[in-house]
Amino acid sequence: MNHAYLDALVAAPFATALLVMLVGRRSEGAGVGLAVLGSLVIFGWSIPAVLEDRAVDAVWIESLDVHWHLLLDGISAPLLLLTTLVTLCCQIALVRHAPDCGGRASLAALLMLIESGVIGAFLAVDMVLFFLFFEVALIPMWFVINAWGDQHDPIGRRRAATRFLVFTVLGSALMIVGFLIVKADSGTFDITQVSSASTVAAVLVGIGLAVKTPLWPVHIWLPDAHAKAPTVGSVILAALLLKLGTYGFIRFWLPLVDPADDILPVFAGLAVVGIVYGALACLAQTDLKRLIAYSSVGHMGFVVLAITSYTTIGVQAAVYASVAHGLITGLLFFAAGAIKDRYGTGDLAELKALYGAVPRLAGVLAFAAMASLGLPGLAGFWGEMLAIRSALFAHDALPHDTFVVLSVIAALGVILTSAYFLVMMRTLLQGEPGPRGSSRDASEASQRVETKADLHWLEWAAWSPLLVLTVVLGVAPGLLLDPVATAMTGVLR
Amino acid sequence: MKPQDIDWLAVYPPLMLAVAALVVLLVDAFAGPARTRREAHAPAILAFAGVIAAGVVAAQMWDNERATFCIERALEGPTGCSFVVDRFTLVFWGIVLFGTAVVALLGTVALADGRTPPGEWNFLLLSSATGALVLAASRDLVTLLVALEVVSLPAFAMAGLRHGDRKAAEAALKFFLVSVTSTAVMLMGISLVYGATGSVFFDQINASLSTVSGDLRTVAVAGTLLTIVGLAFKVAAVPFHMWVPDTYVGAPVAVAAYLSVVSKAAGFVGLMLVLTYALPSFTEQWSPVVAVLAALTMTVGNVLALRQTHAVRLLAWSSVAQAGYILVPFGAVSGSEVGKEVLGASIGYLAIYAVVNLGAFSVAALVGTRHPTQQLDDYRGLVRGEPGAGWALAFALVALAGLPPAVVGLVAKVVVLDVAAGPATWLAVVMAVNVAIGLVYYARWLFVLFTPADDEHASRYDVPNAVALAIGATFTAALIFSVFPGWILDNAVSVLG
Amino acid sequence: MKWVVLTMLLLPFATAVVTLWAGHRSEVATKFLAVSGSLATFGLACVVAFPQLGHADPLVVTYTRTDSISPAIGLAANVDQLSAVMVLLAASVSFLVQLYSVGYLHDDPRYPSYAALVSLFSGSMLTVVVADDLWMLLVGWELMGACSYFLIAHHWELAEARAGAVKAFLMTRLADLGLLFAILLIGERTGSYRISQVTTILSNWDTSLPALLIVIAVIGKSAQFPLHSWLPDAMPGPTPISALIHAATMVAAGVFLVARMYPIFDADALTLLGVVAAITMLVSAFYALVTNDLKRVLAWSTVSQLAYMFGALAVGAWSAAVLHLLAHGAFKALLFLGAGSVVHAVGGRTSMTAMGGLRERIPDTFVTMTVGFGALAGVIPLVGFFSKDAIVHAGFDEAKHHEILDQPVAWVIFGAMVLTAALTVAYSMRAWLRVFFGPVDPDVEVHESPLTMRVPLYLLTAATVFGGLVFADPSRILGERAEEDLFHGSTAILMTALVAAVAGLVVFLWVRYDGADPWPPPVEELQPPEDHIYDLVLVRPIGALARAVVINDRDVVDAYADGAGASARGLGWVLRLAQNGSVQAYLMVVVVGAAAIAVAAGVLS
Amino acid sequence: MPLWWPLLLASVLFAIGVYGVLARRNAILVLMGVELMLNAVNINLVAFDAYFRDVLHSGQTLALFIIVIAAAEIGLALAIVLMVFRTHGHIDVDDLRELADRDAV
Amino acid sequence: MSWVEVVFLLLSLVAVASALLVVTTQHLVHAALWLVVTLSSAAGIYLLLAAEFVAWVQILIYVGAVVVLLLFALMLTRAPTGPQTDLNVKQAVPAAVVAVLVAALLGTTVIAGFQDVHLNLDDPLVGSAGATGETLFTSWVLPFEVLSVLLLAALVGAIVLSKRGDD
Repeated sequence: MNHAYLDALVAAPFATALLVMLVGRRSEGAGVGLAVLGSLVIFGWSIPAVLEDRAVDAVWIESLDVHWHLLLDGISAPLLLLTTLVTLCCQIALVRHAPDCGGRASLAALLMLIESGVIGAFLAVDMVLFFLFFEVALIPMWFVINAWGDQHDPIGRRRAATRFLVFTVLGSALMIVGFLIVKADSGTFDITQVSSASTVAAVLVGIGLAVKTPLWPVHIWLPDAHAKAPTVGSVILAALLLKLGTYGFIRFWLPLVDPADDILPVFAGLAVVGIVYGALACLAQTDLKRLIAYSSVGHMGFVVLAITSYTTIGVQAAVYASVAHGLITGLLFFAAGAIKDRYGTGDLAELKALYGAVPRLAGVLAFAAMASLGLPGLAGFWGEMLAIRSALFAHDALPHDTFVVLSVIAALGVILTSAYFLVMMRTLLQGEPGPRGSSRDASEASQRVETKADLHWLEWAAWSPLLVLTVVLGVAPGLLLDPVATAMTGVLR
Repeated sequence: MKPQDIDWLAVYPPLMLAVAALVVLLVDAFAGPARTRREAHAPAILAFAGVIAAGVVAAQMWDNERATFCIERALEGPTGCSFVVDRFTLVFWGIVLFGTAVVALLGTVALADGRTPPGEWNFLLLSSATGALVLAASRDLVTLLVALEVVSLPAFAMAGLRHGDRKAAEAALKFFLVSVTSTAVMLMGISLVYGATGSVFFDQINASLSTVSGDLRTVAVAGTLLTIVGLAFKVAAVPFHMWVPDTYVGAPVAVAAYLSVVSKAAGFVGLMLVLTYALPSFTEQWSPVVAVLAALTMTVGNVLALRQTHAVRLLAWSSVAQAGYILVPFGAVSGSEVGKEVLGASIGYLAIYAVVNLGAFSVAALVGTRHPTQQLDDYRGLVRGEPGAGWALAFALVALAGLPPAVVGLVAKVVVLDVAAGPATWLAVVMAVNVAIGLVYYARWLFVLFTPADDEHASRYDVPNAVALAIGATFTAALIFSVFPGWILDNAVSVLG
Repeated sequence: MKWVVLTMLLLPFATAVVTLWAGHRSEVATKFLAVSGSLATFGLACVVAFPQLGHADPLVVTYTRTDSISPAIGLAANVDQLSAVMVLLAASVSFLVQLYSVGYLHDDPRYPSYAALVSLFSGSMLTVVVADDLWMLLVGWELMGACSYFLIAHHWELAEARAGAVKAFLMTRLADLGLLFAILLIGERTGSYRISQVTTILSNWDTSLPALLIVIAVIGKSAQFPLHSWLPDAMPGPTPISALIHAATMVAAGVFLVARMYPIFDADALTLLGVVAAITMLVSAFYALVTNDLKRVLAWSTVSQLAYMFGALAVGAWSAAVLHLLAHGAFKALLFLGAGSVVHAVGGRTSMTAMGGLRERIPDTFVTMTVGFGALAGVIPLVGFFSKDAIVHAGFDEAKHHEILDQPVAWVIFGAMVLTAALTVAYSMRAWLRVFFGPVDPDVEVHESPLTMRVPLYLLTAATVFGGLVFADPSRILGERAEEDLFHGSTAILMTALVAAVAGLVVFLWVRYDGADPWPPPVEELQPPEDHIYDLVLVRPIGALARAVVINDRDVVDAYADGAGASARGLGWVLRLAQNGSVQAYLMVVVVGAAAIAVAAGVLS
Repeated sequence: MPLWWPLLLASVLFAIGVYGVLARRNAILVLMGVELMLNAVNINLVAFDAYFRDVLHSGQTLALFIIVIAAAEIGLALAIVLMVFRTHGHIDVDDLRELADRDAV
Repeated sequence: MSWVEVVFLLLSLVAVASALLVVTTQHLVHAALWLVVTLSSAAGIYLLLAAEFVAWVQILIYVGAVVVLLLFALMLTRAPTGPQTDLNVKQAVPAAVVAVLVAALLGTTVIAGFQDVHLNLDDPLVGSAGATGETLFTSWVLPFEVLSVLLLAALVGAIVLSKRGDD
């Protein structure tokens, strides 16, 4: 049963993808419908994941000692549910929103492929298997950006897609080198049996994951990729693919790291630089999607900071913040995409007073922004609060003063985060309804903010799970914190 | 010294290829010019049959090692055998025979222009393949050298066989000149090795090399490294790679496929034989050199492939880069023995590379029937217009790049990195960076395949059966190995027992 | 009772959701839901609060706990006397504001979101006051900030509303970090986040740093120096919101927090609090004196009065501070709602230059606001008189005996209190005179407010007039924590004299200058100079830094990515030059390569 | 006779051959350079064979094979050269540059 | 110095000199003729080094066949009989430098490696054509057979390449 359960989690999206691709050749609509149905079934199938821990372990490539080893525990289960849910939301979103360039069913199929890879990566505990699933999502995502991305800027989207691909592959290639060194030292690819590794290995794995997460200064692929990707692509990228990095840090990096080494403080420092840097970059952004993208750099900085504290609370914080970021940033990107659909642009200089033009959509965006800036009572708060807490009281072997300073800077980053979201809301949602700027052609400018159709029920359907969960997780943090603590028993030195 | 007893079963496969070559030549000579397409394909079918038959015979030997043409030396030292069929040999025979079969199939397209005589072309192909088989079984420098020449000489002719083709002629001449020069350098190396050890048999060379010292050691090392040169030329390692793009582009696509797989495999088998059996005591000397060659090779191959718009030239540079990856394990050897994981990694990678690269070339050959210019833009809409070929090429490119869903390519890279990580971590890191660079051009091509063509009909092809078979075989093999990568890798690692 | 408390907490949130949902479906239903929801909340608040007044044991209940992190985070309530009175204050003012808003915003299309936010606001405040778990408190604390942000920006067409909202949110949130770190330290040092436990196990842990951090948080939330300027800037929000923020929720929460956590405050924290309070009360009173805008005058007066409460807390007058908070809640709500009525009457303008001579035109508003101003100025026997009197007396006591603070500090605080009392009278009189007396502007069409707006005024007037009765026996509501006797005749006489003197002076000036503004501001609308400093040292550098980061990302970080790509391509270009087709060039490379390898042989062997 | 005499001769001849290969434009002259290199190798092999008194005559045998291979190579090479001559009208190897890497972007 | 050594030195001198002429002469045909001299000198050296069989094969195949082939090729490519000035590439100087370098490297290596070793040419050497032939057909029969494939392939290749495309 366990065997079938986990295998099916990986295989079902893959099979759905193939089916959708086949059906989609005949009828796009039927293909997307099938994708919705499939992702709904997979989501349903994934719900029992919270009930018990499960594992599968079989030899896969004997000569390399690679095992088909999947493990579902308190760390992977929340991320698994996030994956199936967000994919479902994206598929629903696709029902209403047909990309300009067509190929909706193919897009749906690619999303299912990505889901397959992401689920596999969240379940794998064999290092090579993780690496493999890690890579599975790349090519489909690259296609998603390259083919369905910003239709106004073919060169830019190709550049963004390629940069995404190259950066990620470079990172994961370094990561696998690190894994292989671990294997050479400890004789196994099974991370649950690894308790130490050489510094080189830890650094290489860390760099690889840092690219994916992304950590400053290797975040540079992210703004472009997010900004140019289609809406569902941005959602998947931010909500799921970035989590591969943070999950990797938790599952595959922490066991390799010696807290007495200098690695943790260095990564913590980079994370904090990322927090401040991302926030500052957001303050000066003029494009909504780029802004949200940079906000991810900051949020992921909190996650990594939490992980580098080398404490169970840190890991709890990291998982929490990861899931919360998945929900909230997914919502932000959905809203940004909806705005772009309606007005054809995400340029903050061209849009304003959306409270008046599309009040519900604007309200959702405001809600998501509030959640993202870490308002207590919403999901975004607990992860970042606990991250600061874990850094303030980091592991004993870590330099205490350094981490205190880092946690204070990170907390100031929270203020900067609030600042840029408020600035964004001020320019985008508020403002005089009249035309902005005198030089701009008045009729064109006023068209920009004309009242458009507010949220469609399908959009509500796609977004409401994220909305509801954002509140639920904000009110009941225990839902996520408890299982992680159980799973972390005995992992840290 | 008594006349040798010859183990005939062991020599059957090369012998069968040689006989098949003769049969092809004779049939062609007596049958007269072909009148139909079927008749024109007859030599290819014969060659294909010969290869299959040789393969069947070879498969009989998987579980029992055979050695023949041995020298019995009454006095001292190990017994030298010139011809050994063990798993190492058989894995290479597999690669060579598979490659030859596919190239024979592709030849039907390449020769369809009527300017290339199919009988002679297939004869030369089989002759060259015979040399490759002997090469894999050889265990002394003399046989190795002769076999290497048997691989090369027919290949020169194959490259230039298209009558009146300026580019083919130029390609053949360049290939020839670089090849013979490299061979001369290699021979100088062999002569020095012989001078330092007094033998040409691998095991005897190994035995005496481990005892030489002083200035004679310098001679031995110089000989060793110069010997590698000729083989490095064959595998197209930098800096002996420069003929590769010119020759691949100038020669028919089928010949390029042959050079990039079978001929390259022959180079690698020679290299592996020499390094593993003859020179293991000099690992400290050759391993760093191989490591540098590997790093240079993959880097040069990849950065030069970045800008290419010509599909075959891109594949040429890609094959240079891939050769770099295959060399990596040998750049990470330490101690006085080449471990089985080193050998297994290189062989495994080579085998996988052979399959997917042949897949890519098969589709390139097909596209070449309509677009001899072989520009990347000619591949637009291939997935939609010709799904079989399109998906096969897409899969092959993804495998060459080393990404899922082409697990086979990814696992191959992991296996190679596995050997390097630790003993030569810097090399592993260089390779990791190169994998990322390589991705750029594979991805570029890949995207073209999925971009809709301006004219839907432009991407429809009249696919000959032979090419369909070649594409199907390589694609199927790649798919199967993607699901069960262990089938290839486990066996590759087992070659040293 | 456990579940009544929870219901009381959840009801405003439910009201908010339902109101929002009803939104544009039915105007009447929305209004009904909003008002009845807050009325029900008020009813529950009475049920919860009244049993806790006087000498009752605190009601401490736990709903859930998350044990997987240590110390555990939980959902827990703790209703003691302080909470009880705060619950009453918050719930009642919220109800009155909701009621008032029905009239005030009768044709505003954004009423649904407004009403929902008001409900949310009161729910957040209730969460803060009954929370036992510090994290729960923080949740309510910051939710209030968010609600105030949205409500201040209610008129988001106005640039100053947008700016004021952002400023309010950022300043308070910056200070909230103090609370965050205080909570973290408290949890780490005591092993608990429960207020009921933290405040009772004092001997074991060092409370100094957390107390200082809480002071920082309070400075932001209650708009104390140097984070005081957001409160007047929040005035573009609808006037009822100002009443809510100033009287019962947001800024009152700061005073409440200090009162709640009072046991952990040591001399250091109280000194900081006292000094900040002294500076704030004076500075803001001066600003109130020279401000033209009626609502801004009231806002500055709030800042000043809050500082009064902090001053009281600093000198140890806990119950005086709490009672002043209650008193202030009543009369400040009255003043703001009255001001709303005035603004409503003169067609939405808030500057006092647009007012004048209104006493006959809006008599109800005139009477009620007069009571409010009187209470603010400390006129006997209004409620403000008693509470201020108690505070000033406590200040004098501390200055004489310096039991908590250093003596100079205590004297400074006391001096500031007296001076502020005088200034308060002055600006109250000035505002009162300018609004209701003086020349009438005949062009302005003035009309009295509707009943829904007047009823809250009457109720609050009653509270302001009769609230002083509480001082007869404070222990009836605050239990044993109340000082025995809060009324001191000597201070009362002195203070009354002071009030009379200053009031007389103002009236004299008013008559002398023929009804002209006795303290005309130097500019039409005064912007505190501190704002320029913030702009100079914070806002601009951060803006510049942000632009620098973007440039850096594009030209440096991006450059390494681009550079890597370009150099790979460049390398390809260079190497391609060698690929010139000349076979002899190729051969040269072969031979040189071989020679290099041979040389390597010499080196390696 | 010291062994290094013939070895030095071989080295010099080899180098001369290298020069011929690198410096000559006419394809046939380039081939002559290759022949010189091969002959140098043969001198080495024969000298070593004599030095070792190799009972298997490995050196001599290899030298013989090299001679035969060289002959075969020359035969094929001349065919290729003729082909180049037919298609290009000259056999100047330095002037055969149609396949240079030019079409890249 | 024995007569063998004297003859060897003389032959060496001739070989080197003629080889230099091969790569420097301005006449194509002269180059072929000088190559004959070089190859013949080499054959002489083989004889001195007791490689009788190799020497005769050298004469037969190289001098007899290869050079004739080369001359044929020269004729077929319509090589002018007079001197030509453009026989060398422009980069002849670097080529010369490389060649000198190669000579120096190889020379020093072998001299250093074998400086104390002497060839004993006085004892009877088993270098007769018969002895060599016997080992060829006993010990080296495999490469010999493989060589036949090579020769056949080269032959067919040469023929098919030389054929005109139109037949």
